Amino acid sequence: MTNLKTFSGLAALGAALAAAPAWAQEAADASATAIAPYTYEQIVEKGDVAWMTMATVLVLLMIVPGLALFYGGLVRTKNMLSVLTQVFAITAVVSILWVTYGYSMAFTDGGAWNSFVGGFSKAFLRGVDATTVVATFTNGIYLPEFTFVAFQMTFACITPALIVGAFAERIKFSSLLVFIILWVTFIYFPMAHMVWWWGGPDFLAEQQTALLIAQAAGDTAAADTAAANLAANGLLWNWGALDFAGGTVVHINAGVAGLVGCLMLGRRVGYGRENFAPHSLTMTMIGAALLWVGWFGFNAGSNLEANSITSLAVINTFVAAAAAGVAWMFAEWFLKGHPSLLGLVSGVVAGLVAVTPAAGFAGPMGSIVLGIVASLVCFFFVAYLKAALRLDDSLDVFGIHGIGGIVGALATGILVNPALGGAGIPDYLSVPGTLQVGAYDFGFMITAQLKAVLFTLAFSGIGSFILFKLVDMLMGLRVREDVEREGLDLAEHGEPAYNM
Amino acid sequence: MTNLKTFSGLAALGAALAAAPAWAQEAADASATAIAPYTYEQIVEKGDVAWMTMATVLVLLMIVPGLALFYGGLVRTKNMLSVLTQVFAITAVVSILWVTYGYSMAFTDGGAWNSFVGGFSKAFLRGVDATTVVATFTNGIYLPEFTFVAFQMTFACITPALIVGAFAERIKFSSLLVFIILWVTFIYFPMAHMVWWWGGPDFLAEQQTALLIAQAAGDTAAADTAAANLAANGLLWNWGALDFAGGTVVHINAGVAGLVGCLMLGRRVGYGRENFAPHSLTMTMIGAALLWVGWFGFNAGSNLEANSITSLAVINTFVAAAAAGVAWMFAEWFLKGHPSLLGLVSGVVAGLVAVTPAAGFAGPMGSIVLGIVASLVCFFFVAYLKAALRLDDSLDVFGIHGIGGIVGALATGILVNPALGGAGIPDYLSVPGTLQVGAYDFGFMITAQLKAVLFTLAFSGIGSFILFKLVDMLMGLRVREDVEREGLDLAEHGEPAYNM
Amino acid sequence: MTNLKTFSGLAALGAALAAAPAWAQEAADASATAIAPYTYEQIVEKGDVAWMTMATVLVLLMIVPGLALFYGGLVRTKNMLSVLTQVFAITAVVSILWVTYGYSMAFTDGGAWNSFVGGFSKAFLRGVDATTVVATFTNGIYLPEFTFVAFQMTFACITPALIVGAFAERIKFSSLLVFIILWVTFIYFPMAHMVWWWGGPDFLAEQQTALLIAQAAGDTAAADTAAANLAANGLLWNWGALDFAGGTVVHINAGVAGLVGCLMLGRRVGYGRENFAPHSLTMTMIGAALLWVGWFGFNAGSNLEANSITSLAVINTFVAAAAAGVAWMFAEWFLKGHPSLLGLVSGVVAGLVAVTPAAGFAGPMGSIVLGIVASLVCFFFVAYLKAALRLDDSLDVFGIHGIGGIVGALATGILVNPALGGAGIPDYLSVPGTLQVGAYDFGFMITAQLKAVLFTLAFSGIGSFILFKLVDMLMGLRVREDVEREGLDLAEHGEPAYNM
Amino acid sequence: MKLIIATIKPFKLEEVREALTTVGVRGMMVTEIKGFGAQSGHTEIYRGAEYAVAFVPKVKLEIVVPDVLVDQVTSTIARTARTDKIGDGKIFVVDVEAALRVRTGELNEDAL
Amino acid sequence: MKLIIATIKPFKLEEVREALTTVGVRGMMVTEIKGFGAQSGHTEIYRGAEYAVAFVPKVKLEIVVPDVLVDQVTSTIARTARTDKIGDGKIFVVDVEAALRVRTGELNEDAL
Amino acid sequence: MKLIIATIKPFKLEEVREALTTVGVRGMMVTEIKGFGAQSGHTEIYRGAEYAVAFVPKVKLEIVVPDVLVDQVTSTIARTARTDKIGDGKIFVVDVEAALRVRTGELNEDAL
Ligand SMILES: Nc1ncnc2c1ncn2[C@@H]1O[C@H](COP(=O)(O)OP(=O)(O)O)[C@@H](O)[C@H]1O
Ligand SMILES: Nc1ncnc2c1ncn2[C@@H]1O[C@H](COP(=O)(O)OP(=O)(O)O)[C@@H](O)[C@H]1O
Ligand SMILES: Nc1ncnc2c1ncn2[C@@H]1O[C@H](COP(=O)(O)OP(=O)(O)O)[C@@H](O)[C@H]1O
Repeated sequence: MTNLKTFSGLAALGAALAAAPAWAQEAADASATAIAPYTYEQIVEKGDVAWMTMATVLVLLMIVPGLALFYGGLVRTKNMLSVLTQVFAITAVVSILWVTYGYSMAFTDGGAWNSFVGGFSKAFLRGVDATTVVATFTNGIYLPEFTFVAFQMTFACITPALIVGAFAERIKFSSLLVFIILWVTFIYFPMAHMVWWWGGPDFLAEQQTALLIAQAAGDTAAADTAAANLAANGLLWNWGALDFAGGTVVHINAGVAGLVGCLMLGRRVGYGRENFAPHSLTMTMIGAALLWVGWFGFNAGSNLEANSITSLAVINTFVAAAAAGVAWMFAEWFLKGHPSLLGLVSGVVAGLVAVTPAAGFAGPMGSIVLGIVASLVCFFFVAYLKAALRLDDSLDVFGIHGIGGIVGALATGILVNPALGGAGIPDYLSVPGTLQVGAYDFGFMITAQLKAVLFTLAFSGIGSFILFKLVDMLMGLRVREDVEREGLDLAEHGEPAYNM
Repeated sequence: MTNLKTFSGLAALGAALAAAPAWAQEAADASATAIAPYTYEQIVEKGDVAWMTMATVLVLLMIVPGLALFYGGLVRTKNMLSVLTQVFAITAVVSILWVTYGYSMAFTDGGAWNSFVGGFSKAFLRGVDATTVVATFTNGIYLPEFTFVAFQMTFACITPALIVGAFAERIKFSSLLVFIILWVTFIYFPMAHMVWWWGGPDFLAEQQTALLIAQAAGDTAAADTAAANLAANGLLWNWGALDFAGGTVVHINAGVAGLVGCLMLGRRVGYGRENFAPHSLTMTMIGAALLWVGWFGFNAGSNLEANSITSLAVINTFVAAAAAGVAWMFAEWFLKGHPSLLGLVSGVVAGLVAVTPAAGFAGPMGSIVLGIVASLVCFFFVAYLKAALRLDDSLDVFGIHGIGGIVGALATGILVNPALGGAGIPDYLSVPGTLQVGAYDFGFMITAQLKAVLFTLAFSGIGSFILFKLVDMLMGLRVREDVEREGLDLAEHGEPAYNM
Repeated sequence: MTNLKTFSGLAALGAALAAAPAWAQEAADASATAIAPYTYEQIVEKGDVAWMTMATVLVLLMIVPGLALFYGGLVRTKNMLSVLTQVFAITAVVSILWVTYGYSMAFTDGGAWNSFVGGFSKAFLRGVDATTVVATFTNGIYLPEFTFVAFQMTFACITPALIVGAFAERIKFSSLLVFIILWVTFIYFPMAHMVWWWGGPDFLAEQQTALLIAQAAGDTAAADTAAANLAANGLLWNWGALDFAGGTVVHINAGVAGLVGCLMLGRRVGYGRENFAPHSLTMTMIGAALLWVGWFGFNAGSNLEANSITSLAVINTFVAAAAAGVAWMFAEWFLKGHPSLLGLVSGVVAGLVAVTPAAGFAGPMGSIVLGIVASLVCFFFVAYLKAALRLDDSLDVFGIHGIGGIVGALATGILVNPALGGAGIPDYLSVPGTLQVGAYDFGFMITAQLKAVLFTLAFSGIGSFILFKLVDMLMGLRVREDVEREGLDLAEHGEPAYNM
Repeated sequence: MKLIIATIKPFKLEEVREALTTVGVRGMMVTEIKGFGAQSGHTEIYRGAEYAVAFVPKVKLEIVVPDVLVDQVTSTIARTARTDKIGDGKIFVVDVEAALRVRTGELNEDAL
Repeated sequence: MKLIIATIKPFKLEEVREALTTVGVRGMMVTEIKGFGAQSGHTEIYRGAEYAVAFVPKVKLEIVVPDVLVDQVTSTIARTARTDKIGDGKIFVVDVEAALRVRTGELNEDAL
Repeated sequence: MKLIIATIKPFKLEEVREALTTVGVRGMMVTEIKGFGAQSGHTEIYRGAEYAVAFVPKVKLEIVVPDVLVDQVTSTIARTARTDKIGDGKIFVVDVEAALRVRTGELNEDAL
């Protein structure tokens, strides 16, 4: 059985154990006589299934109609359908890839490549049935594997859909589809594996206990196996990086891909001269609201259970978004003269992005601070730096998801600190079979988070560049200028959005 | 206690037992000595209540705003409000009929008429209170009856609302209301009874055990009673037809009624000459997305419990819709030159319709295939055959719900086969008190499904014809030509949809 | 631990006990020998957490995009963004106030002021963590406190957002924000405390048992303490007023504040001469539908558990809304000539408002009657009386939430009667540790409800008047006339809603 | 050359356009307008507030034609747009002094 | 007959229409336009991108009247539409050579 | 004074407006219209139903200028709006008899 998400204190500890048998030996000596093999039951609770099913539905609501409308409202009338179609089609295509090979690439053991990517043993969901389960973050509590497959499917769908905002109003639909298929295969599925692949609390307790027993018994071979098992997690997980609901995997990943894309496609015709004003802020408001609503499935669903941490994630997600919205609104009011709706909802989305990696780790007050900081940084980037750089990231994918994701990922390493109201670093190894709060070490945490951020920037940045280049050479990324002038709706999709 | 849905292996078996005491006798002989009366507890689990409550809410979301927008976006501006009002008003009216007599007609024993319709013993929800429960598909697991009443209420509301798309832009509002009241009373409530009325797993186990004991004891009267009880299900249920979430009851039923309606009302003024282009594909996109989102309540809610089959239904519903959307998009791209948004979402809806009867029976790969096939068949009908027949089914109720429902119902009989990844035919009788997977018999299954389809076509087709005729004679079905030209919004409802 | 909502039979009983030790003494004598101190466990069930999390999400869906669109569609194009921004910003601001001091003011013991308001002991959610719980309405069943904080947060957000409809199209955004911050602090948080603050079933059982024991032992000091504890509830709770989901706290409260506001701001420029027709009834329909959908979270979530009463509340909420919609539609058809969509959805909202205090107390048939009555009263007010009074309550906040809330609050006192299919008055004291249905006393109930209504009208009316006056003096409430003509969108927020 | 301004009922647009094509009109400008005239508008009621809308939706055609075509064009419009109900519309004729085709620079009747 | 073309502020439409009715105008065509003139438009900001919108919303009236009514109509419009703020609008007069009522075939002044 | 009526491609509006400002035009009326002409519209397909849309979106400018400016204005429009593709549009000139500025009551050329 397998599971998602980084519990880094434990990761660090696991890695330490694997690397330093001598130290572990000492620890083992103390308690060796008392240790019995770890056994456990796998309990599935209907309350968890009920919640995770709804969380899955909520994430779909974020994508369609949520994200589609949020983006769609921001483009000009003539490109409305193109954005809607892109988001809808990506969701449809990626969900099929997910059940055919994506889930397997993300959530199975990859053998020699396991640090980076899984294998194909569960391709076509082979071996996944109504009886198989996956671990949660609580010892002994499991989730039907189908439930987990469905929930994670929505993450795989939304991430590439986020990217399209960066080069909206100018990409060829056919090229986009090809690019997205390549991108999820070579970037997203591996990233999900690297950050979220681990054995689950019972597996770790079992291996840790086996390690101690083997060391006490002087059985080096068994000790090595157990140590290897303890380290058989994704790369970033082993670094000890924390990412509750996808700050790196989803937001930084998509943000960077968007940045690369908008640079490679170039600016829209008329950039800086023509009026690119949103055609319907009403649609953008609906989209932003549904993103907020659905994000509770995204963040609180990432807890995998329906317990008090689920509700903590709900509160954090609510207030971080609220604080970020208010912060952007006041910043704009003060610096640009008006509190605009677009500013308010942009702030809300920035706050949601930033709180994503922190949702179950920070406390409510920490989340408010995080929301404010992330919002102001994104505001500064989007309202000043972007213009200065003449960057035509049409709908601010990098400015909000990239920047907001980076702020959130780094802040998670700080706000997890119980001294700041955080939940603390999970540690499943000290007392196998229970979840302890590990000691907080600022230097370690911030380094782990920084490494995770930099790795994601590099991996997604370089990988996306190569894939964009490839597709561009193969079939061209951008529509002809007269198509762009007429609008993608008529030219590419043969329909206008409105006949009023 | 009562319950919904057809578990045909069992139905067939039950019927066989009732019809062939001799054969049953033999079976009984073997084990007679060991048999004790079957006893059971009725456990209600809060996780199930939580999920079913959300499923209920999701189905309402499908209707309003979902279906209302999906349809509304497709009509011309001048008829927007008429469609929205029709869908909204039908929901309101039918929900009141449901609690007053509809639930009772669908989900009580109908005495002499029990094969076709229930009785009035629970009219005004008499006898339904906070302590009564209904069976699920798992022995010993029950749902509060209020929960079941609420969930099924939404099915009764959406089915007639689907019909209005077939004759949108030309029906008189008053006549529509009268027609719908008659239609749910004489067509929908009986259909729901015929397909979904059964005793539940414990009741069957109890009666089957009683039958065996009576036979062993040679007590013919008791054996006859038990055999009769085993057969006291709805007509189509006894035929062994499988319908997980309403392929026959909801989609074929509404599709045929729509077909009859559009033929009887005639084509819209200007058909074939004027531009009937959708006034807002944005609204249609929102509607389609909410249909998809809400359909998880519809399909996975039909499992009545929050367990791994719920999640299987979620995955099937997701990928069948996705595959169908992609299939329609590519078919249109290839044959008509453009991948349109309307094509993509039409495919998604066709896939959702087709997977409805199969949602808990098929496997994910089977669902993908089903989605593709259903989508292509619907596409061919809608894009070619419909034009050739000069059929003015305004919003393709028959083309998508009728045709998609038929494909889905037949395919369910194939994809349930465990050899194709299906869940297999449920059998509660071989080992009373447990759910076994029965042997798969292609000939039997496909015949049962075909009979169910044909019966629904005939029953709904003829019944709807009579009711339309009646209403037409009484008060006329269609608005005057100048009203149709001006648009139903101003003429019938006294308002325009937009004052921009 | 703490909890919400008024169970008045019990309140009355508790108050009686506190006030009449002599009478209680007699009662005590009878059973004194057998009484042991009441002990209990605190069980948290995941099914409840799953449902309450979704209920929380549903209430947010009601606000954004629900309420924002419902209101937004009803204003003129030039004021669309202003309404959307107001609703969105209020939600964001109030949620932050809630976690900083609002929750504490509403749901902690207020010491000397406890009848009216709580204290600041939980400011910044101090002392609220993943292990603290709050009582539900069932003995022994608890909810994580985080879950309760999140659910109630959404109530605090929606109530002030409702008010803005009363003076839409003319208020200054900055003044509105200041007013709302004052209003939730001085009106809403205290009202929530007065109606919903109580000790929970186990606390009451514990104190009642302690009282009886103390009385039997003749320990007057202990008896006095226990009696005081039994009476340590909010003011209206102690009056015995029933309010399942917020008829007084939310709807009457907001309705009256709206009325005061629209009187103080004055009529819109052009009132009675210019065409104020809704700019998009499509948006209003979406909003109304999402209000309906989300209201299940609001009403059925107020049950705090996922059980059969949850489903009863779902059914009541569904059919009351449906009946009210149909009633308004027919009244308008008959009296004004057309069945309009706006009439239908206005009725639906009026029915939802009216069923709010009754949702878990009335039966389905009672709810239908309630929906019809409330709808017709609101219709009469809005369609005739309002025009006669030349009241410019732009979006009928008082006409629907105020009037509908009053009808609902009074009717709750009647429909709770088991003889009318109601659930009866809860009584936790007669048999401590269990929930009994108390005897129904019409005179007592209707008096309690009437007192609650009048108190709310007075408290909210006078309080709101003072706050509006204050803000008006400080910074002016209303925009300049040319700003009002140009529209608030461009003048206040610097953007138009549409660039089509 | 003359500019013919005609206001007609919206659903007649397609028919009129086709009829005009057959008499040799090769271009026109079409605008959606609100017409005010003898044909009265409708009354809308929103929660009891009544609005009498004085305007009805119309379509305005503007067509520049050589002098020789004026009669034929006006009579074609008049014939095709007619439903004999109030609000069928009007046709006005205004003199045009010059015309120019942007793409080619052609002038006057050559530009039409 | 003359065609009077007037552009006014949108919120003045109802008032102007009523005033014109009282001086005997029985029909007109109303179009929503974007006006460009001395009255400057507003500036919109979207996430830092600024757009100065050069145009302001205006309403254009086109009214054909018999020659005798021209002065009265223009002065009525001028009086009613006036707010003394920049952007109140303009009135232009163009000669009309012929008019026709589609429904009846009436010509020229009878057609108005 | 003359009324210059020009129909151009929508995306040229901003460019034309700027060019006209430099030659002294201080006001105009802009209307979104549907143009019918040699430039053919597109075909839309909805679930198999095909609609050939005869009209293409255009923008119509109406500018009243003193006689002396007519040539300069028309040639400026013609130059700026030109893309050498079909559908670039037309310019028509109509005589204006009178003009009035509502705000000030100024007449004729002073009113422009
Ligand atoms: N005779 C005409 N009268 C009025 N407007 C015309 C006329 N002919 C063309 N137009 C307008 O000019 C636009 C461009 O004309 P078109 O024939 O498509 O191309 P081109 O400008 O290249 O000749 C049309 O869309 C229409 O709006
Ligand atoms: N004097 C006028 N000047 C300009 N347009 C007019 C005039 N009179 C009528 N119209 C236009 O003609 C349309 C039809 O006129 P109306 O009086 O309603 O009916 P009819 O065409 O049958 O006389 C009006 O809606 C308006 O657009
Ligand atoms: N030369 C012109 N030709 C056509 N319309 C004009 C002209 N000048 C101004 N207008 C119209 O008149 C409106 C008002 O003009 P503007 O210069 O803003 O203010 P004022 O009316 O106070 O002079 C403009 O928005 C435009 O629609």
